[in-house]
Amino acid sequence: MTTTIPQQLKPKDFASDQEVRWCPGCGDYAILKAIQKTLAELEVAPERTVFVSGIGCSSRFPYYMSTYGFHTIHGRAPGIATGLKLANPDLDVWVITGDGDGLSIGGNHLLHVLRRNVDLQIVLFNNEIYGLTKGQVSPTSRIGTKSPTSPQGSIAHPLSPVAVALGAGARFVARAIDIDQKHLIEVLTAAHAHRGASFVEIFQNCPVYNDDVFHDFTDRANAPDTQLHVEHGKPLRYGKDGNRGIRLKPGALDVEAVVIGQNGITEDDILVHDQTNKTLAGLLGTLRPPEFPEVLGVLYNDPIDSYEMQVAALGAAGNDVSLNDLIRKTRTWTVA
Amino acid sequence: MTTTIPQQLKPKDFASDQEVRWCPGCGDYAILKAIQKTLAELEVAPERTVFVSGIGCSSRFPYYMSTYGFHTIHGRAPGIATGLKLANPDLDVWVITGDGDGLSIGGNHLLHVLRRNVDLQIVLFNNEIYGLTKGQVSPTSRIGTKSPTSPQGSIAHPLSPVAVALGAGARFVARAIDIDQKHLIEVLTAAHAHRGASFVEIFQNCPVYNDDVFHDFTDRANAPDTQLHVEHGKPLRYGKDGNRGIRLKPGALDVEAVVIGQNGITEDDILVHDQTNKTLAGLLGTLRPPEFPEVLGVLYNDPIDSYEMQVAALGAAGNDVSLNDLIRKTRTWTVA
Amino acid sequence: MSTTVPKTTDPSGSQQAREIRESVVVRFAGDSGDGMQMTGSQFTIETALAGLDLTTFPDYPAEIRAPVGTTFGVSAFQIHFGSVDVKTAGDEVDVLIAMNPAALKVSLANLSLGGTIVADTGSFSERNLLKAGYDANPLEDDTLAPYQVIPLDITRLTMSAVEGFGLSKKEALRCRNMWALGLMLWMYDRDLTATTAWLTKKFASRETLAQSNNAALIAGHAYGETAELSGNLVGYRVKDADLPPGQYRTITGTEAIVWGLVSGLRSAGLERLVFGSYPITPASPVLHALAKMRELGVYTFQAEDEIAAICSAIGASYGGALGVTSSSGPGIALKTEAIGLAVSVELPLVILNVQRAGPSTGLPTKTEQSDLFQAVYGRNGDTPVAVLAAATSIDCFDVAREAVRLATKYMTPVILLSDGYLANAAEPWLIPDLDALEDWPARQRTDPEGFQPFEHDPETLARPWAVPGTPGLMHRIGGIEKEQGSGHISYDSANHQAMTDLRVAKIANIANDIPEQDVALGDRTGTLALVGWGSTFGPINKAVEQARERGQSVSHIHLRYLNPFPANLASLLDGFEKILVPEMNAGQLVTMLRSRYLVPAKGLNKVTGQPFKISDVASAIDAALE
Amino acid sequence: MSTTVPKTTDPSGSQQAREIRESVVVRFAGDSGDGMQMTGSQFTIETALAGLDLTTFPDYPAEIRAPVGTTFGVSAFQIHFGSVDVKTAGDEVDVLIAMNPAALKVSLANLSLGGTIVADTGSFSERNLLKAGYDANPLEDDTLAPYQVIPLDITRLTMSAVEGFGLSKKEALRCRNMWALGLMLWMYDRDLTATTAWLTKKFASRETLAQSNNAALIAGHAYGETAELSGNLVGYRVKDADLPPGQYRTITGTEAIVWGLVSGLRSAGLERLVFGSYPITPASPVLHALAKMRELGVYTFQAEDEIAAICSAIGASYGGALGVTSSSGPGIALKTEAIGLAVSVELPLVILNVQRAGPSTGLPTKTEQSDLFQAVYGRNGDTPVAVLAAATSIDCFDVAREAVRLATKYMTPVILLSDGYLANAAEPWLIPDLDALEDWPARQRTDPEGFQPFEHDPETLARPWAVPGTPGLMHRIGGIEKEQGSGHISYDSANHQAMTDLRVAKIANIANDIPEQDVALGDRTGTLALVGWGSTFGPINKAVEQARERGQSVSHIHLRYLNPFPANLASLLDGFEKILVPEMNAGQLVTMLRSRYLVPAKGLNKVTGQPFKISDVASAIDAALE
Ligand SMILES: Cc1ncc(C[n+]2csc(CCOP(=O)(O)OP(=O)(O)O)c2C)c(N)n1
Ligand SMILES: Cc1ncc(C[n+]2csc(CCOP(=O)(O)OP(=O)(O)O)c2C)c(N)n1
Ligand code: SF4
Ligand code: SF4
Ligand SMILES: [Mg+2]
Ligand SMILES: [Mg+2]
Repeated sequence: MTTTIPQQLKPKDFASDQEVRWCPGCGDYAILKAIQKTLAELEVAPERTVFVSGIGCSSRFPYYMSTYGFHTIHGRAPGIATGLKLANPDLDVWVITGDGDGLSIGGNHLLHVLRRNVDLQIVLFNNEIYGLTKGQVSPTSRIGTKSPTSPQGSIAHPLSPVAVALGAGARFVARAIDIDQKHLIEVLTAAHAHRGASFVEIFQNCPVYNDDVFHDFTDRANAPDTQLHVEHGKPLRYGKDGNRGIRLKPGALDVEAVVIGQNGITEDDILVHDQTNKTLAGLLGTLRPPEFPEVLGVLYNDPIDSYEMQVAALGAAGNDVSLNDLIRKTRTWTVA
Repeated sequence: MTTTIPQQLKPKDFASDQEVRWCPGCGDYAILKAIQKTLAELEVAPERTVFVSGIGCSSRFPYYMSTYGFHTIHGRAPGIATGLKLANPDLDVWVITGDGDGLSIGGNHLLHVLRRNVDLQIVLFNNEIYGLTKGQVSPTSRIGTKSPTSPQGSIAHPLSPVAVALGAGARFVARAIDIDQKHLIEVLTAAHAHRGASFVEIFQNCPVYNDDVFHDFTDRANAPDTQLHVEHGKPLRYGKDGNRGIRLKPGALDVEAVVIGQNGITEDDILVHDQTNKTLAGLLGTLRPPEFPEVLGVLYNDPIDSYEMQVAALGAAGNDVSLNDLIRKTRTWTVA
Repeated sequence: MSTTVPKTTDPSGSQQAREIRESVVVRFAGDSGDGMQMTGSQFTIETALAGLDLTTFPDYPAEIRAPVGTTFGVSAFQIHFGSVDVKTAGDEVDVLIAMNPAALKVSLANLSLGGTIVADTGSFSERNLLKAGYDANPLEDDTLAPYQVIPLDITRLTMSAVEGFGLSKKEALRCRNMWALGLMLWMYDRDLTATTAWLTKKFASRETLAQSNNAALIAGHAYGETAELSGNLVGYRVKDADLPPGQYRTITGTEAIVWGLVSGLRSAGLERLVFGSYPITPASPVLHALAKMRELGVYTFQAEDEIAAICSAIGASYGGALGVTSSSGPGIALKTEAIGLAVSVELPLVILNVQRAGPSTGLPTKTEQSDLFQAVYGRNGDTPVAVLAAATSIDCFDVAREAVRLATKYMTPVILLSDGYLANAAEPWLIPDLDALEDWPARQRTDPEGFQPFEHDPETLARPWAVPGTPGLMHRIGGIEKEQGSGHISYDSANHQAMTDLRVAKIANIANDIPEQDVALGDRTGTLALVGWGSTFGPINKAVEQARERGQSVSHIHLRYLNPFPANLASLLDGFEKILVPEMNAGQLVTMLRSRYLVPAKGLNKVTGQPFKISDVASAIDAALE
Repeated sequence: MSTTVPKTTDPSGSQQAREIRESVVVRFAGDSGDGMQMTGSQFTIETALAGLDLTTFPDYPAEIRAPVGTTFGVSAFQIHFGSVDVKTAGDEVDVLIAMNPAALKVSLANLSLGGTIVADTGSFSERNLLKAGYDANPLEDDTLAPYQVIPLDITRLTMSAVEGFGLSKKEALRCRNMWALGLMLWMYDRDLTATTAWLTKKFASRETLAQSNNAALIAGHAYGETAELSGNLVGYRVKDADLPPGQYRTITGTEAIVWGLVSGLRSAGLERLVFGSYPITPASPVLHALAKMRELGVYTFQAEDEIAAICSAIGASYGGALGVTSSSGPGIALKTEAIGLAVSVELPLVILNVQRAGPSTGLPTKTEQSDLFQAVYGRNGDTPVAVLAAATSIDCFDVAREAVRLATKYMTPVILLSDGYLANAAEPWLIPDLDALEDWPARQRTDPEGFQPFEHDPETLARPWAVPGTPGLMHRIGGIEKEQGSGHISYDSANHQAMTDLRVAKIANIANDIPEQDVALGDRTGTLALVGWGSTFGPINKAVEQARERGQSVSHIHLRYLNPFPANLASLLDGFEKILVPEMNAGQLVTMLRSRYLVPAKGLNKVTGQPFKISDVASAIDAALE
């Protein structure tokens, strides 16, 4: 396929002509901006780019992009996206989903698209609530969350999107915050570069139904002490003064938060991030403030052949295959 | 509820009058026997015991028990079982499922019943194939598995039931082999004792469509070297001579197989099984022969309040609640 | 909190001059943030307290919180009230309160020619006009020539009324709705007492807000009185309706379903109702309401999807509780496989479908009744279930009870059809004595003697409800065909025929246990019968009433039972020369009637996401009788 | 591998004495392990090679591998062959080969009075009799008095025939089926050459097995010859049928669907067919067959469930490939929400339903046609799709092609109904020249000029197929209602009405693009019309043929198009006084015909998991004409 990019597109060139209809202050706006910027920076061809979504506030996303877009049905975007890539593996396909869309009704499809490693960027907007249907608890809502369906507080234990993705066998798992544009774009860029299914959880604020549920680590004032941005090969350090870090708990399969210079801890004690260590990714995914920082960035990135590559390896259509021959490749007889 | 057990029931008292219709040599027979034995040993009341299953060879299970039983539809047993427990939390409910039923069409329900921690014993018969529909690959089938739907060999990466269960937040995860009756009964007994959702994967041989797919560790001759039976608080040792074991890889979040007496390894180096360490459970679940033994037994067991307990804590029906009063607890007016 | 309404209001001083109206439709429209729902509800209460009949319909925006001032952010509340039987939310709006240009813009289509517009000129800024898509100010050109426009700077009037309470500008502006309410209460000669009391309670923790809102309310009311005296405004009087005496409340279809289910649970003598559901517009509010009813034995379960939701309900019924599930069209689609299971294992189950406009995601916030085919025919195999539909918000109560009765008596799934209109529309309801309603205790088997799980009662054709936990009744059930009697798996040909016949006969037999079909209005024979179902009741009934007043030979037949049809429906239809079936779909009941009775029924079909207007039906009657 | 069949077989020596038969039904029945399917297939080949018309039907056990000797482990293969047009697998069995007591037991019900039983006495051990549930040996009491029993110790005869090949006992016993085949080939005067060649090829890697099986085959054949000479056995002769000349193969419904789809793909000029499916009986074999066709551009995808399966097909069609999905009733139920999406976004999609007996899990291995309602009505909203059904195994080819044509031309889902009977039944097929079939290239939009994603072609009412990857056509689609033309989300009332009308009209309009309905047999007017659809074609057609021979005024109308109906169907039905609709369900097409045409059609309904017998239909014809 030949694609001509007549001129370099700007982020706004990736915006469609449709009025954006999220609530004022919704975190989705920031994500929209970040994705438009990412696409512009990556210089992708809009006609080869497709956004496929389910149903939810987050899933309205495709309408606001000037690329191809398919707003499908609740939870089913992964199936649609898989079929699309089987029809045309050359397309660059993003799946946009929410915590309800992707982990409640669509949990199974997420599981399977990840295990199959279909080459997609799967972006889950996690606001820990059902926005579109007016504020019911979602599978990521915390115990005790009050909502129309849990007036006494939610009792079901929340799922960790990262744990689910790793449990499904995902090969790329990352995490970012809606309002941290720079970091979000870095993460999305890494996700795009990964061949195979890339899973990105974005903490997204829903000011209407679950305002500031992430404030313990998204609050900018405390961010240095409550966020740890991982980088492959770099020590797991954070803190206003850069002297805090994560180290292996001696003799145990566990980690702990430490301060360099305290209790004899030195720089060398700090664990170095290895994005190919799944056990580490799993552990980092469970750390929560205040005891730990919230760990953000590419937790796991260990690519293997994508589904598309495997499918292609099974062979393609032969140009010279005659149906007339093939249909006769069985016991036949001729009546004279 | 008062329950009278007139006399101690024997395993065969838990067998129904229906002719068992699995293929000769199917691993399901051994599991049936083990469960009947377990129930007899536990002296459960048959009228309080219910087996709920989906669809598959494995899911025919309830028909062969003299307890209550519900053979439902494909993949949906967890939903039915949850409703059943909401109706009557006193029932002792087992969910029987297969790798297709529980991890393909029913994957999402499994995820959610585990995260909710509904007090059920969920037993997944994993034969890494669809038995009932004549041998297609399942989500646990290995890459390269040839089947009617994968004539060139399967390309999708298999799910690990243990990884999925842990990813979902399961609080009890165990593994056993169909033909190892003694160990299987131990595991089932522990699952039964656990309040909350207990997940048990049983490696089950399907001689017709996937014969001996587990032979690398189920082969009795090599079992001591290829199986490690974990016990909480006991070192992770195995091997014909009992001198093999698992230790932490120094300085890394990983484990390795070692031999006591070689390379300076002593008994003290061997990791002690901690069934409350989820990271350890996750790692043990990934170990595979020949480099490692297959780890069997209760990998993880860290109980918290069950769904039923949480539901009960929200309050019960009041005997003295008057509908007539309640329906008038709003703005009313009287026309004279 | 109950107030007694005197049977007649004595006209006081100024009222004597007022114009008399039989019924009026008022629509409060503003931005989502303008508090129109609250305003409308409060106007409703005052209207109800005055002894009028009424129907209300809130019209929410599809968006959660659309940007301020946009047309898609308009939230409206419509009330139709009168001294006569009020059965619809009104064909056309008589009085429109437009709190901003966008509200004016989207509401004009439904305003009657010559209708009144009260517009807050203070909000008609250039910016707001632009957002609403107006090039020029419609208050200043002849756009509104066909209407009576009352331009009032409600913004300024409110600001000055609340001056001195120390409110922020935002808080002060939020009182505009109370000013408007005060004016409308004056216009229809209503009391303010209840509203003042309500404000006090509502803002109990912030007294200033209570006081300032009340000040705005009074200011609006006072403005009316002054303007009336000066001849600038006209007040109206609507006499009270002749409502039967007793205690009333307003009730929406959602509330009526909830109370009907809970009351049905009691009548069936069951302890638990397990409600497995998954949120979806417009069905979720039923789940929300039931979630607060644990003390009545209600256990709600927000499942991971609609399939798990219905399965939990089936599991609950298996366990001896009343299993109920709810959704709207797309979610019901997902439940159809499991409905088949419930039919096959013969367990009670109530399935509520609050219909919305389709196909697919369609128009989630708009009403339609296009899931009748799905309810009656939408399953694999020969899989009959009972199907009922509610006619009005109040009717939802009875129909929900009836669904529980049939499900438990016949051991069958029952589909209960409501829709987005009924869910939200409110009516005044003469509250029945719930303790005096008929009981029909569900029978659960306990006797092991001769127990056969699939032996059917000769009268009801129901199998015994044998619940896990019961000693001596252990048995296995499943979705594979079962041998009659034993319930064992059976691949036998004759047995499958017999079981299929039994399932068909069981549902058909319900026709003998339901009331004979009567006309809702008119004679039992005549030229034309309008046959309806569901929420079209109001407009059809009114249109027939009006036609009959004009001397047309037309009757209204309204079906609550859609499967099976009442036993006498054939003969009733026989009495009419023509049959017209108005439906908010492309023609579903009409198809069923034609196939069943071979009557040349014709459809009157409207699929706009909006209820029928009385005039839509009236024109169709005229055309049919031509 | 092709063999030429001489137009007439010259009767040779012994054949002259043979009794002549027009058509015969033979049933091979034995344990699952006895190789009955293979035996039957080979008998079929020899029969086809002899120039006869035939229909075969394999009858597998529901269990995967039931315990040896049990009735539920019986596997049978039935073949109906004749010199005349053979259209069913046969009402009754003329000759039953029973390889063990269980096989005898389950097959007796269908054996004609006076029919022949060849029983292997060697397998009638006490143990086997017990397993089959016989108290006494039926060969030794008068159980079989109504039949002609030929007891033969096939076990012993086989053992001695293969002596000397050094086989294990198990291997030797496995040759019993070849002995029985040899005998039957003798009985119907068939050649052994093809079978010998096939054995050689099959056991190419184990020559002893080839030789021993061949020895058993020859021994069985020789046994017949000897016994005939001694007068103990009679041979028959069935003349060849007058089949049109050309190259033939046998084809099952499954195979015909597969080839129809692939051929349709070519005719549509598309490169890829994406087949998203999830295994389910009896639909899986289509997936299995397509999984081997990558070289033809077929991409199969075994999804995690039926929902993902159909979604992958929709995604593929969106991406410009031909999206196809398949299942059976319970799986189709799960797809209904997504079918609604495909209707709403107007994408091509073929949905294959290989029906099985329901409701719920039902009888997965038995046939039924009870998913017609589901196909036509089984969705939320007003959501019309095209529905086609195949009449015979061969017809599956044409119908599959037609489904592809309609889906791509009209941008619509098309439901294709087959069933468990058709899937497995085989017929001889005069292979068409696939390159000579009509092409109807699908049009995909590439021109950005004036592109509007929801602008509909005035003739077909199809929207443009604009595929991601195409420069300049970027647009967004979804399941929310779309504005006509632009495709933007639209909550507008009039637009929703227009779009609903358009969707209805688009499907209705297909009636103008399909052949006029003709009678399948008989006059175009008369007393009685039998109207059928799907796999009931054979028995209805034969029953009508026989009735007409008896002088009854009856015609056969067979519908391929179930939605929309052919445009002239009304007038065709008008020509008959009575209409009878035989269906393997509780009355579905009959309901549709009654509502559409207001004709007093009556149903003839059979729900036993078994196809109609010609005699079932014949009696109903008699009753209708009484
Ligand atoms: C089959 C079906 N069931 C339910 C719904 C209703 N529904 C729409 S969005 C949604 C939840 C959305 O939550 P999430 O994915 O977290 O998205 P958010 O709105 O929070 O961005 C639900 C339940 C639907 N549209 N379709
Ligand atoms: C809705 C639906 N889809 C598909 C099927 C067909 N089906 C029955 S069992 C099965 C797979 C069973 O595999 P597994 O759970 O591994 O059980 P096993 O037979 O191997 O024990 C499938 C696909 C069905 N019964 N229902
Ligand atoms: S409801 Fe929440 S998530 Fe949805 S648009 Fe509004 S703020 Fe955003
Ligand atoms: S097919 Fe496999 S799993 Fe099923 S009964 Fe037979 S041996 Fe067991
Ligand atoms: Mg959300
Ligand atoms: Mg399996």
